[in-house]
Parts: sequence; C-alpha cells; structure tokens
Amino acid sequence: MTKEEMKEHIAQHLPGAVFDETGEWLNVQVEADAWRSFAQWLRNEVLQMDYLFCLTCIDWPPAAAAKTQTAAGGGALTMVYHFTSTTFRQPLVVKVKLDRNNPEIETVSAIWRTAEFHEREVYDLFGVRFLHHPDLRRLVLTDDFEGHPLRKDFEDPVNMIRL
Amino acid sequence: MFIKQYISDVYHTVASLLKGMRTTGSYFVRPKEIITQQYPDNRAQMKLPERFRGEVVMEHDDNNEHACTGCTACELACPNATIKIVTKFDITPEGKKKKALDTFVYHLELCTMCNLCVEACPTSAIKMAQTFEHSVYDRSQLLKKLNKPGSKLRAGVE
Amino acid sequence: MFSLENITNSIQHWLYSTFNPTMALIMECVIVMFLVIGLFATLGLVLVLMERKVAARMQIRLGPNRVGPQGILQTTADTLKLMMKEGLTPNGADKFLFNLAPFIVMIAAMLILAPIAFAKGFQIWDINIGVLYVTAVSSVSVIGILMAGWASNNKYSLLGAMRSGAQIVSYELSAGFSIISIVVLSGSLQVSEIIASQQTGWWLFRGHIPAIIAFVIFIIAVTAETNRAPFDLAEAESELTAGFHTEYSGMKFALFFLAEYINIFIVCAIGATLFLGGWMPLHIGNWEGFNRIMDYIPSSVWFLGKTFFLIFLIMWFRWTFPRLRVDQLLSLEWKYLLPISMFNLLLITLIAIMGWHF
Amino acid sequence: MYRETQIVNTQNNIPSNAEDAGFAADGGELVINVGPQHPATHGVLHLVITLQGETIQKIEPHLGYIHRSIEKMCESLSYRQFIYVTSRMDYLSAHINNHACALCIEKGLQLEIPPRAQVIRVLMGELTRIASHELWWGAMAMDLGAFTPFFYAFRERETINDIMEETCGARLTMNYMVPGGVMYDLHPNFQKRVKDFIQLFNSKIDEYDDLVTSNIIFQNRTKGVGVLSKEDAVSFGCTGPVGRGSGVQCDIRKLYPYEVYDKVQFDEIIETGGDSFSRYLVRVKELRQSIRIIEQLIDNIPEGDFQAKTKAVLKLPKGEFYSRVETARGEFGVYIVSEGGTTPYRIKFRSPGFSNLSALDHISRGCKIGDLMAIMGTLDLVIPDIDR
Repeated sequence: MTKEEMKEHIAQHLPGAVFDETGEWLNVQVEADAWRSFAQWLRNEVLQMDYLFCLTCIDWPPAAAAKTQTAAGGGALTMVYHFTSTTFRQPLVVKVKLDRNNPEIETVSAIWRTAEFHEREVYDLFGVRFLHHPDLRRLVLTDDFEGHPLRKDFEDPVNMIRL
Repeated sequence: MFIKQYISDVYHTVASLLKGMRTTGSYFVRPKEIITQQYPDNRAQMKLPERFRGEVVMEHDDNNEHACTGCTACELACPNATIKIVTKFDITPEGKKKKALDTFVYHLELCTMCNLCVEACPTSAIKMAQTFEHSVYDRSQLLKKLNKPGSKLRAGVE
Repeated sequence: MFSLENITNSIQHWLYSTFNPTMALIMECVIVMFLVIGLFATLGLVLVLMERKVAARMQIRLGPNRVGPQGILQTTADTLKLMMKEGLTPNGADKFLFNLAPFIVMIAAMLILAPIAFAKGFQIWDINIGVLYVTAVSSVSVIGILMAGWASNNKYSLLGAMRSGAQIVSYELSAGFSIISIVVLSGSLQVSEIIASQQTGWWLFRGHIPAIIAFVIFIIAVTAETNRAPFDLAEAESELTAGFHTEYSGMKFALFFLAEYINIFIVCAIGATLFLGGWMPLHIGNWEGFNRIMDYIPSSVWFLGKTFFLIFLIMWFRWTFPRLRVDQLLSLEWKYLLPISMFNLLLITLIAIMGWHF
Repeated sequence: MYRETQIVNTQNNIPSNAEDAGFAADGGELVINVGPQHPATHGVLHLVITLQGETIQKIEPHLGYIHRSIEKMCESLSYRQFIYVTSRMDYLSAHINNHACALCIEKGLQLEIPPRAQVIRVLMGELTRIASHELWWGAMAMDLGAFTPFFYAFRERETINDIMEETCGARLTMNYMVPGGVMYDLHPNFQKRVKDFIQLFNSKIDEYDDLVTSNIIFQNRTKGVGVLSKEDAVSFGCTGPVGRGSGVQCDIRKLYPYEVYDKVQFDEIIETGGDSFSRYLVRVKELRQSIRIIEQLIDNIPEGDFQAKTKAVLKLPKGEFYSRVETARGEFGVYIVSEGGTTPYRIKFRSPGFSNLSALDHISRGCKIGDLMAIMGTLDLVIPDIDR
C-alpha cells in the first residue's frame, strides 16, 4: 500500500484530517474527539495498523507554540503515534493536539496493549490524562513527585545539569 | 508402546545429561584452557591498546611547554561540563595583550571518556592516556589541573 | 601392615586396663566426640575448597589461589571471617527456633556418622541395624530446614523450606529403595557385614544391571536429598535469593553451609559403603595375585578414595546442569525414579533369591 | 525514596493486600517483592508478584530505579554530544544505539556516508550483537541454575571486547559513532583479530548446544513456558528475538535495511513456538547469522574515508526525523523533533525492552515462580534500557 492510497483511505474515512507529507512518512493530524473511533478504524479496517511502535508526546509551551504557529494561546501538547502494519509495512504518523492546561485524551490501551505502558509513561512525564486507562499511575517517578519533567517549563534546581 | 516411549524418554534424558557432563569434564582435565588473568600480578606484562581511553592528559615537552591556546573548544565539546578552562592575558613582546591558558581544570569524576574533547582540540594539546587505576579515597583528588605549574605555550602554536 | 584397627584396639585395650569400665567408656566417648568434631571441621574446610577448585577448573578459572600455597588456606580464612561476623536475628523472627535450627541440622548430620566404617575396624558404632539407622536419622535434617524457613519470618525462606520439605520427603523413598536393594543382596543391615559381603567384589559389579540402576537412582536421590544442584530448589538463588537461609548470617550461616557439605560426605560414604564396598579393596573373584596387590593399599585410602570420587561426581552435576522446576522435581521422583526403583527392587530380589549374582 | 507497593485490581479480581504484604486471609495469596535488588532481575527492576502457592497470579513491574531522564538531558546537548548518552541506555548494544542516533542525525542533514564507514558500522554492530547475545546466553543459563555456561560465554565475549578496545578505545560504551561516519579508522590488527575470533567462535559454538540447548532439564524448563501468541506479540509491540520467537517478522535489518544490510546474505530467524525455548533458539541461531554477516564483510571492507566531512557545529533543519535499527533486543527507534537549532527540541527513544517488559505480566500468569526466571531470561531485559 503506497502513501497515496493510504492518504485516500484516511481522507475518505475522516474528511477533517490534516495531512503533512514533508517528512519521511505520512503525517495525519486528527482532533482529540475523533481519536478513539479513528484508532479503532485504523486497527480493524483497511489499513490494519496492528503495530504501534512508538507513542510519545511533544510539549509546545506558549512561547514555542506562538513561534511555530501550531496552536493558539496557552500552548499545546501534541500526542504522536507511530503506527505500522505487519501486512503492508507502511508507517503512518498520527498526531493529536491537546490543550496544554487540561490535556485529556482517550486511551488506546485496549486496542494496542503496548500503549498501556507507553501511556503511563506519557502521563508520568507530561501529565496527559488518558481517559478510561485501566491503571493510570506514575510509571518511572515516585508517586509523590510534583511536576512533569519532560515539559519544557519544568525546572529541577537540584538534579538538572544545564550546560 | 507406552513402555517403549518411556524407555526412550529415559534414554534420551540420560544421553543429553551425559553430553553436558562431557563438556564440563573435558575442561576439567584440560587446565591449559584456563583464561584467568591474575590482574595485579600481571601489571608489568599488561599492555593496553594505544587507543584506550583512560583519562584526559595534556602533553608537555622537555621545556615544560604545551600546545593549549586556551580556545575552550574542548570545554564546549564536553557533554558533562568535565572541563573548565581558566584563561589569562599574556603580554606579547610587541606589547599586545594575548589570551592564554591559565589553568586547565579537569573533573575526572564527571568524565565519561567519550573522546569528544580530543576530537575537538584544534592544536592536539590534549590526548587520552592509557591509565585506568583511578580509584582514590577522596573525590576531591579526582579534580585535576592538567597544565603543569610554570608551563607555557609552545612557540609557533596558534 | 599399617592398619587403623591396631591403633583403635590398643587404645581400647589400654583404656580398659587402666580405668574401670565406666570410666573407660566415658573416656572413649570423649575421644570419639573430639574426633567427630575434628573430622567435621576438616571435612568442611576440605570439601568447600574442593568444590571451589572443581568448579574453577570446569569453569576455566583458577579458583582460590591467594591464601596459602595454591589457596589451600582460603576456607580457613573464610571460616575465621564468618566466626568474627555478627549473627543477626531478624526482628520478626521466632528467636528460639531461629537459633535452634542450624544446630538441629548439624546434629542430624553428626548422628549419621556413627555407623560409617572409615577403615577396617575403624567405626564408631557397629549397630546391627546400621543402614536402617542411617535412613531414619537422615530425615531429621529436614526438620531443621523447615524450622529455619518458618522461623525466619521471610517469604523467600518459607517458600524455600516448603520446597525442601516436599523434596526430601519424596526423594527419601527412592533413596530407601536403592539402599534396600543392597540390603537384599547382602542379606544384612549391619554395615560391617555389608562390607564383608563384598569380599569377592563390589555389589555395583556383582549385581548385574539392576545394581547399576540402583546406584544411579541412589546418586540422583541423594543429590536431591542434600539439596544440591540440579535439585537446589530450597536455596535457588535466582528465584529465592538464598532460600531457607536467607536471613542467617555469621556462624549460624556457616553451620548450614558446613552441614550441607557434611551431608554430602555422609551420603557419598554410604553410597561407597553399599555399592563400592566401603573400605574393601577392589577384589575380582578369585584372582589371588591381583587381590593381594590391592590389599597392600590401606583400607582408609580405599574408603576415602571411593567417597571422594562420588563427591566429585555430585560436584560435577552441580556445575553442569540447570536447576529443575519444583513440579518437574516431583514428577521426576514420582513418575520416573520411584516406579523404576520399585521394579528394580523386584529384579534384585529375584537375583538374590536365585543366587544369580557373581 | 520509599514507594508503597500497591496491588491495583485490573482484570482478575485479586484482593489487594498492600498493608499486610503477606498472607491474605482470603484466598491465601502471597505477595512477594522480587527486586529491586534480586539476583534474577539483572538490575534494579522491582516486580511485585502475587502468588497462589507457587503459581503466579499477577506481576506488576515497578520501574524508575535507574530513570535518568535521558530524553530531557538530550534536549540540552548538541547533536554531536548526545550520541554518547545513548550508550548508557542499552549498555549491551551500546554501539547499535549510537548507530541509530547517528542515522537519525544523518537523515536530518542528508549526509552521504562513505562506504567504508558503512561497512565498519555494520561490522561493529554485529560484533556487539554477538557480545550481547553471549552475555544473555550465560546469564540465562545462570538464572536457570547452570553456572558454568556463564564463563564459557564470557570467554568469547572477552575476545570481542578486546577487539572493540583496540579499535574503539573502550570496551563497553564505545562511543565510536559520530555523525557522518566513525571516530577513527579501523585498527591495523582488526581484520586478523576478527578472523581469529570467528575461528574460535566456530570451534566453541557446538559446546553451547551440548551444554545448554540440548540439555533435557533446560528444555523442560523453557518449552511451553511463557507462551506469547503472534497477535499478542504484535499488540504488545514485542520486537527482536521476543517477537521473532512468536513468529512475527520484525527484523528491521530485513524490513527497512540500513547501511549495507541489503547487500549481505543472512536469514531472519523466525520460530513459531512463542515460548521461552523459541525465543532462546532465535538468539542462539542469530549468533551464527551474525558470524555469517561478519564473514561476508570482513574481507570486503572498501577503501576510502571513514568519516564524511561535517561542519563543526551541526544544525538539523526544522522537521521530524525517525530512524529505526535492530539492536540485540529488538527495534530501537530515535525520534528527533528539530526546531532548527543546535540541540534537539524533543527527542524520544523507543527502546525495545520497554515494550517487551509490558508483555511480562500477560505471559507469566499461571506459571510457576521458577518459570519466571526462564521468562525474564528470554525477554532479555536490560533495565537502563527500560527506564532510560
């Protein structure tokens, strides 16, 4: 399955999707509300995206967000999902933009089981709340840790080495 | 049929176990195969490869001169803030002020031996030494000054 | 010819001629006590060193080589270190049982030494039910292990102790069957008579294939009974850290450690006595000349040689095989060893009744 | 910092007894803590295991004991500098991790790598893979109670370490990779020593089979233990020998060849059993495949530069770059978001161990506690790789 075919399929299913083909792989941007059903479709329908090989988040604080014109006002957190299909072997990148002050998104841990740990990690380091996650707790940091270290405005005066 | 299976099971079990015992047993009777190096005793014969990275040193020649111009390229290249270069201003014979190295501070305790500073050095003033016995009783002993007291820049190095 | 029998006899003769019989008996007991304790200490040191050296050679290493010439004083130094160490008792432990357990294991090991014949006529107590006594007393040590595991108030220890309990109880059966098969062949429970019955050749060779099968089963079963790898589930270090002795330290730990090696020595000594003729030199039928040459080697050397050969075999197992899982351990016993040894006992009885053995 | 061990109910309704952490009155479950210091975890992994007798009901991994937030650290390091940090993640395949970073930077810079550097990278990568699998093989056998294989494995691994030391200057965390090539040229002795190693390895590899693979106790310990189905392996994102042991075709070297992997002949080992023994077999067979790759390349190292010309200060163009490589443990991915500066804006390391660990609970339910050692051994977890 080529990039173009994939793009057509997605555009048919989700007319509101925004594509970006500057990178190596096809990028799709979807709304947080549409994410859960879109994920189901990705996994089960024509594209057969059964392998989620990377799940992460990018923080765009207001200053950086204004510079890149990716979001308005209070900045954004972008969830990035890297998929591939063991049938077609064509990677796809899905991005979901979240409100930085109140980041919430539906979990996909029931669809791809690897997401359970990855989402816990993102929750831990970015503070994104995954709705209906079976076991949403901090993964690597202690339970009483304050703040989310991978956010750009996080400062640890003790442990951080700034060069 | 069952009995046959049972006996062949037992036979294969014993055979596989004996095969393993043959391997260890053959090493038992061949002490030549022993590979132990008796480290502190063989220190004299031990030769580390010339590329081995043990610690950063600065080379001084017989006139107590080094090649460091104090350009801080190594300091910038270092990922862990291991190197700190203190510069001073020398007066050249022409009466101009010239930046020169005052102290080359090297934190061995922070160093990861990544060799990036040596790669970055434009005058090959520093290099990696093959020493590796770095243990000391106090962490402060790991803070080193690499340029020897009274040393100065070799003539002709820019 | 040099013989330990002359020494023991002359000492006994001297004691009974100098003191009254009660006093002489007490003196004898004291001498035996010191001998046993001395033997324990020496055996512990020698066996631990031997294990480390054997392991090192198999693992292409040198092993201990720093303390003393060729490292022979290494275990002595280790023992000194362990004596100096503080014997901790955990807070939640049952203090009495916790401190009692290592001694129970140790005492059980000491008791089994009684009927073992170290050389011709060099035997503490030639009881007429020697073999039965050995099998009975050897099961006492499991109580010590269970006690240690339970009293430690540690989950790893408890799991280790329970495994050990299940293991020792089940493997005693097949060990018992192998022992009985020799009793059937020799027709006596007395250790000295079993050895004497091997005058014309060891039971391992005279008893045809069933005797060899019994010997193999005996070796497997005693390896399991002494909690040695591949049956060291009670202290499986990758699963249960150190099993039942996780919480022990200092000399109490050393006692467990020592008892493990003493137990190995004892079971190997029993194996050597039953299957390889104890102190009896290698005799082949009626080759008079050959037998006479063999007799020139002292009987104690024969006994120790055979025992240490078996010990080496058990060490060889340990440094070659992976560990079994707990259910496999039990299925090996109940599905393989026990049926085979029962059938084997039948064959041996047949051989003994028909007099088919050599 | 002390951390409460809490058992959270997920699917199976297991009563939580965190305060008691011991013998619950109902059901007789036993909760034991394996780790953070435990001989079998090979690092500071903490597993809270709920047992029923000796049967595992539930495993809950607690991570973070060696979390250094490398991703955050890399955000303040320049593109040349951050490569060395990745050696500290999966320290057993340090070279391959560095390779992934270098590839990602080169993708951003659109650098052409000299053919000599490509071959050197692949050679070093395969040597690293052998060294890593050797260590795994020894440690796996040791977990299962056989101590001797460990020393035999280390004998071969030591030879590789010596080769590495001679050419790269370090034994474990080589930092031999720079954007655009490798740091130094090969040492003159390299080819001869690698050939000697191949000879040594070929003469010893059969011992491995005699000692462990064909051993009946070992086979019983691993066959049918920790079965991971093909669908689950994909869903859990298991890659490397774990995925291939379950029949998933997931070798990045075959699927998305990088450097010269498309020019060498080797087989992707796939076993369909999905149990611990299949995973074991995949790794042991991969040892021979790695040797095969090295044999093809060692006599055909092209002449030329070992490093492409690069600027002193690297700046990646604005954009996102992702590179995937096959480490000894599975698929390792580097995701760089660049804003055009000298440091990455955001960097994410997709480590294979993290995904493989997430399958641990699923595959070890219902196994004995002794099986856990076989499962953890064949998952081949490296804890700094998981925590990052």
